[in-house]
Amino acid sequence: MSVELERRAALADRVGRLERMLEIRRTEESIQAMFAEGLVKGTTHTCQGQEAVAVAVAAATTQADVVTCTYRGHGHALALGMTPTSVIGEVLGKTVGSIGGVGGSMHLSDLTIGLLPTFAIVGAGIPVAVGAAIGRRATGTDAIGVATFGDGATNIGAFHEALNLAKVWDVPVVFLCENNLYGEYSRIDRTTPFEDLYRRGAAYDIPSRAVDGQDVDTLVDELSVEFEAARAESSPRFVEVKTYRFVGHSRSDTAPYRRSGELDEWLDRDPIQILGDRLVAEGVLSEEARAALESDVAERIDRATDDVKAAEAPGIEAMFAHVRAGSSI
Amino acid sequence: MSVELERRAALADRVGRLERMLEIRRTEESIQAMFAEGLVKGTTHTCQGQEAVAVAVAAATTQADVVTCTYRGHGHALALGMTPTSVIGEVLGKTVGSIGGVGGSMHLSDLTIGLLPTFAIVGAGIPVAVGAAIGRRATGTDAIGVATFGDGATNIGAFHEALNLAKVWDVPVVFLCENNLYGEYSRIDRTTPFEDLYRRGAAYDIPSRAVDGQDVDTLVDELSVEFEAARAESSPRFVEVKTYRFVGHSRSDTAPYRRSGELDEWLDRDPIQILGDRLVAEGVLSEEARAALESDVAERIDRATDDVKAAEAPGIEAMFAHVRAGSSI
Amino acid sequence: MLMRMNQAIAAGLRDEMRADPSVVVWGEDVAEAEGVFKATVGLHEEFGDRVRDTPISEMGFLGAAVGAAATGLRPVVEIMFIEFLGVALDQLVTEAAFYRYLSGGEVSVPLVVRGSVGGGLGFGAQHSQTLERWLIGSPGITVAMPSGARTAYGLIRAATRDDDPVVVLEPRALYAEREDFDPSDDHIIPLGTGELVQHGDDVTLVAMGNTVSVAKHAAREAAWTADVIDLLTIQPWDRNLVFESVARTGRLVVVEESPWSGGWGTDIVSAVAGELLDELRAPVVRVTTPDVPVPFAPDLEARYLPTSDEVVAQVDALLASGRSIGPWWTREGATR
Amino acid sequence: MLMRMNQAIAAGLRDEMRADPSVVVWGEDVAEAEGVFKATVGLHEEFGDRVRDTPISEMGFLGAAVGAAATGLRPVVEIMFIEFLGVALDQLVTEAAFYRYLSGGEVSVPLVVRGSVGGGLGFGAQHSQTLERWLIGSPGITVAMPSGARTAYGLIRAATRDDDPVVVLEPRALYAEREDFDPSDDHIIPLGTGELVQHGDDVTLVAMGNTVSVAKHAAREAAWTADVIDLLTIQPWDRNLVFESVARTGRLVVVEESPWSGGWGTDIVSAVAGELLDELRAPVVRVTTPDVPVPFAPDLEARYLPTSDEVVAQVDALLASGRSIGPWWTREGATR
Ligand SMILES: Cc1ncc(C[n+]2csc(CCOP(=O)(O)OP(=O)(O)O)c2C)c(N)n1
Ligand SMILES: Cc1ncc(C[n+]2csc(CCOP(=O)(O)OP(=O)(O)O)c2C)c(N)n1
Ligand SMILES: [Mg+2]
Ligand SMILES: [Mg+2]
Repeated sequence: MSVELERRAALADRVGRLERMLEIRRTEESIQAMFAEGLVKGTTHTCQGQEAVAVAVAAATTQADVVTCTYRGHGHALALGMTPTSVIGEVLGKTVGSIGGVGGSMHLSDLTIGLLPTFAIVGAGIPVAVGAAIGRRATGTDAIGVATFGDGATNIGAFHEALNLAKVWDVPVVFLCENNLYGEYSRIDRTTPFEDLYRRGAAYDIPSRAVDGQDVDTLVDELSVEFEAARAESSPRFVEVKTYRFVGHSRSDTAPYRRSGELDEWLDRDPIQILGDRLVAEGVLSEEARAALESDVAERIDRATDDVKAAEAPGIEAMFAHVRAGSSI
Repeated sequence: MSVELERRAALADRVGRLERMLEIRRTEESIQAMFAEGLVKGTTHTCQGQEAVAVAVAAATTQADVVTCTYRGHGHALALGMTPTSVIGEVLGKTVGSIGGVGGSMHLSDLTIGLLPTFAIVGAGIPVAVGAAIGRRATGTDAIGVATFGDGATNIGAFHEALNLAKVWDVPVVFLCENNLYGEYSRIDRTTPFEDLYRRGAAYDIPSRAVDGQDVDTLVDELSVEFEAARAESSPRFVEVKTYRFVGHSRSDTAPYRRSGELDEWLDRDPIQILGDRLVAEGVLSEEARAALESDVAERIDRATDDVKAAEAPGIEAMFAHVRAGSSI
Repeated sequence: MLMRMNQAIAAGLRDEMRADPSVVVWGEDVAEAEGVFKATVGLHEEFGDRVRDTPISEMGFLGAAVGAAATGLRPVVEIMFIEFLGVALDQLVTEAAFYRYLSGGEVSVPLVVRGSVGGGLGFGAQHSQTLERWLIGSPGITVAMPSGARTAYGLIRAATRDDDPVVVLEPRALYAEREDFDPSDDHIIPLGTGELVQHGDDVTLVAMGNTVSVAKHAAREAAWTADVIDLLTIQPWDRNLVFESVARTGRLVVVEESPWSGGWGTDIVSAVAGELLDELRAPVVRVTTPDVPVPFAPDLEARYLPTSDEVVAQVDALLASGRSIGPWWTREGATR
Repeated sequence: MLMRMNQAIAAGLRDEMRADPSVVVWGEDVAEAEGVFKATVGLHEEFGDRVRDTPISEMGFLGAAVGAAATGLRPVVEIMFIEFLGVALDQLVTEAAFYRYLSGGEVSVPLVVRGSVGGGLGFGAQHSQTLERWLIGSPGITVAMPSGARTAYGLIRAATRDDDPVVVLEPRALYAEREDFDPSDDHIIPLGTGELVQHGDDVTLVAMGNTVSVAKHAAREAAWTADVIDLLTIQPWDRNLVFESVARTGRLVVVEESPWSGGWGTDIVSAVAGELLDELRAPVVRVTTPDVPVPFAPDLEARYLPTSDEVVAQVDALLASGRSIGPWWTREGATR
């Protein structure tokens, strides 16, 4: 079993979920720090605050399922099993990166863990997930597709066409909207008629509901119910996950546009805090064990970051490989 | 006042509406006959059975309002005031045509009567109507935009984006869906989760309702209520008009895909029959006057058809004019 | 056997679907109605659910085809008129075209997009263009265009077997044209290879789709003789075939059903001007459509499209004076 | 005054909005946030509702802009990265481009689409292309590309005043570049006119956008001298300026930030090969990007983009041997 699949399996355990959320948080922080230092060009979109969503999606899917996600995809990739070295490596454009450094922060990929190349175009992954579910089913599996996307993406045509198509074709795909209340610098109320986006599912007669995205325990349960329903009935589901990004939209954004007090309210619902506290309260983890876990993860990410910094940059051949079958220089 | 605007004004009168519906019916029949004879190349989409919708839209709008419609646009153009010669002339590619014969059946235009160039791309006219309402309002009028489109068009992205945008920007535009149950050769139940398309308006918090499209009297009243509400409140409305096309999708289509009995049911609700019978029953028209009206219109369209056949084809200069400002040969 | 081009396409799809269960066909009215242009006749009957009608949602079903192709199917998607790609282009050129690259070679997208193209049938400005220029320059995408039933059959089969996205642009005016051939594996045409369909010495005429018959006709009528090349694939195009011929004839006239600006011939002319200049005995000429929307009026549409008379006039001038006379509309005083 | 290109664009929009109340600016985060690239700074504050943020709905707001332009406004729409046009292309090239024609001249569409383009900043494969090829060949659409603050100001103003759709492709890498000029009507640049920015005798270098500085730098470093032309508008492009120069120098090298296949230079090379063959003393050369997705890794992206070293190498070869050495990747053995 590959290290990625082992990492995926580790999410069966609640402590494993806490550890993964910590790993995502530290990885994103490390990436942001490198951008701040000017070590990386371009842009990056991190997901601090939304870690529980990524972990719950990975925990509630099986290996055969296919997930599409966006430029804000580091958390999903790590949750599905991609290693921090692979994620950070891609962000820094190194050969150890997910696709060898030719993609950058917005382009991670590993179909062996069910992750299609992540999407830099808003909404583009939504119809693709519909097709991926069809493709997987055609090979005799009972797999489902999971399209993850943001609140802002519900205003783009591809969202509408994909949900309608999935319904009329009875495709086992779950449309999972991470409603973090902002699309780039615009709050949802300025771009969308209402905040409860699950209501949009009715336009396609797709069973739809909203769930809390900060408590990974309940989220895994709720998503499992929806995923298994889609799987069993071979029909689509729409799930709106209420969450929030604790950071700006992308590298340089300080998020001056937030409603005052909003960030603090959500910081009180930090998914890592919530699960950590509960595991300690339940006696599953001791305070010491929790602290040790946090420092272990921090160390591991620091090491991965250093490894990546020391790693090789791709050579000219990487630019001409995989353009089409057999292309090379 | 131009002949077109006089024709538009004539719809204030119920007999005028009956006459216009007859005119639309005969014009479409004449066009279909010429295609059948092989007098015209290309394709045409006629609207027999949907005449009341075109006439009611024209009767319920003012001169400043802007209407976008589709390739199935002959009826709307005639209702808004375009002359049969102009419509038939364009279909035959003659200089007397609406745009001089360079467009053909799918491309009619006359902004002086509120008609933007008709759209050959499904859904394309929907966001354009939103912008036209904004443009007209900017010039200080209280105009509204009216986007007319079919049931099939509610599955395309432009529909979704336009309705959302109109709502968040409070644009006075009415989205008028002519639900004739078929998109090309596919019945609505095979492409759309439900037939009551007005329900899709809820995804945008847009007031929405369905109305009967075969009785022009009630339809004018219902549309007037919605149009005036959009005008007064400067906000969008979604109206689903239940109707049916008595003919195939386009020139050669014999519509073998219809549900058995469906056509007959709808033929019993012929908008021309309904209004004609009622006007006679109410004593507004005598049987003789009704018969005279029918033969007058038939004659008029025959004459217009002959005139067009005898009219000139455009010269080479028409191909280079109006490509961009000042272009010519 | 005598076959119409639309029948040949259906036959090509049928043969691929029989050979490979992963081939599926999706599009608007391609299943029960067997296609607006009857290019999928018999497929739904024989293959059932593998042939599906879609809602009017090009972005939706093209995107779904990309996802299905990435996970093991070989979808063949019909875009009824190529202009409709304008509402879905992202999925083809920004997603499908980049997947192999953006997956480090792990994910391939064996997707075929069939689109009807071109003028001559009176469909008007928004249903008559060829638009190959939206695709050329998108790395990873192959773009082919048949010139009749045989080549349509051969290209459709090759496209379906290819492991990268292939767009087959089908000249609408040729769907009803008959050609005599026996559909079989022998007729599969390797993508990227053109055909020398007529031999001559004075000039090389490079054509594609509707213009192949225009070029052949011109070469038959004229006082001079020509190599006529049916390009068949425009991306990547057959350099060796074109260069070998031009090196021999010393003259190149590209006959394109595409606009003067950005037409597909510009790639070929540029390559020749860059690498065969010394072999050229005359200026390189392009016979194209003018930079105007496709007009509907029959006489105008006929005038708009490249004609064999114009090809003859251009080559005559090259041979007589060694100079190019410029496109007909500039001779008649068109302004931009 | 010293200005960054994004400041110059904002200044151009501001001046047009002051001069004409029908000018409005729409796009994602262009109002309150003043633009992702800060090219609309100050506009919302000064003009209020005339500057509007949109939902993420390119087809919706571009379509609305077409309708608004058809009914009396002059919308300037921002497409944040030009690739996003792939979800909305229909409204620009199939609707807006044809309205004047399809209304018999009654309806004009004074629409401006601003899109950021190009590489060099590490935005990766789906956010780094120029994609002018999606627009070239669409009748009625003007396509311009500035090379710095002054030309951006001049082109934005001209575009906003034009009565037909104009697309201004803004090289993203230049937004932060400073240039010293005083914004005023004198700086308005007529669409369709290029500028001869450097004079020389041995070769004509035609460049646009990011490659203008590449070409200038090459011409400064080299042993030969060159006319360097900043094209500024690619559709319609400045024939007279290019032809006059090439007729004099006898050599043409086009420096393009666009792919070898379908790059904008092919139109220019084709025209020259068709009309100036006798004046050419050497093959026509194109310095372009290879036909691959824009790679992210910094060294690779730098290698991907046209460099002044490559321009020098190409011209050196033309002058030395009269032959073209071919693009760098074929010299290094790239296969298609
Ligand atoms: C078609 C398209 N339009 C615009 C963008 C620019 N863009 C990138 S992310 C983003 C905001 C998306 O917001 P949301 O869907 O809520 O996802 P989030 O970033 O909050 O995760 C925008 C507008 C894009 N990438 N693609
Ligand atoms: C984007 C796009 N896709 C497909 C077509 C082909 N097409 C033309 S009309 C039509 C059916 C439209 O059905 P509906 O919206 O119900 O309108 P109706 O024809 O019934 O009036 C289709 C699929 C098109 N013109 N544009
Ligand atoms: Mg969001
Ligand atoms: Mg319909």
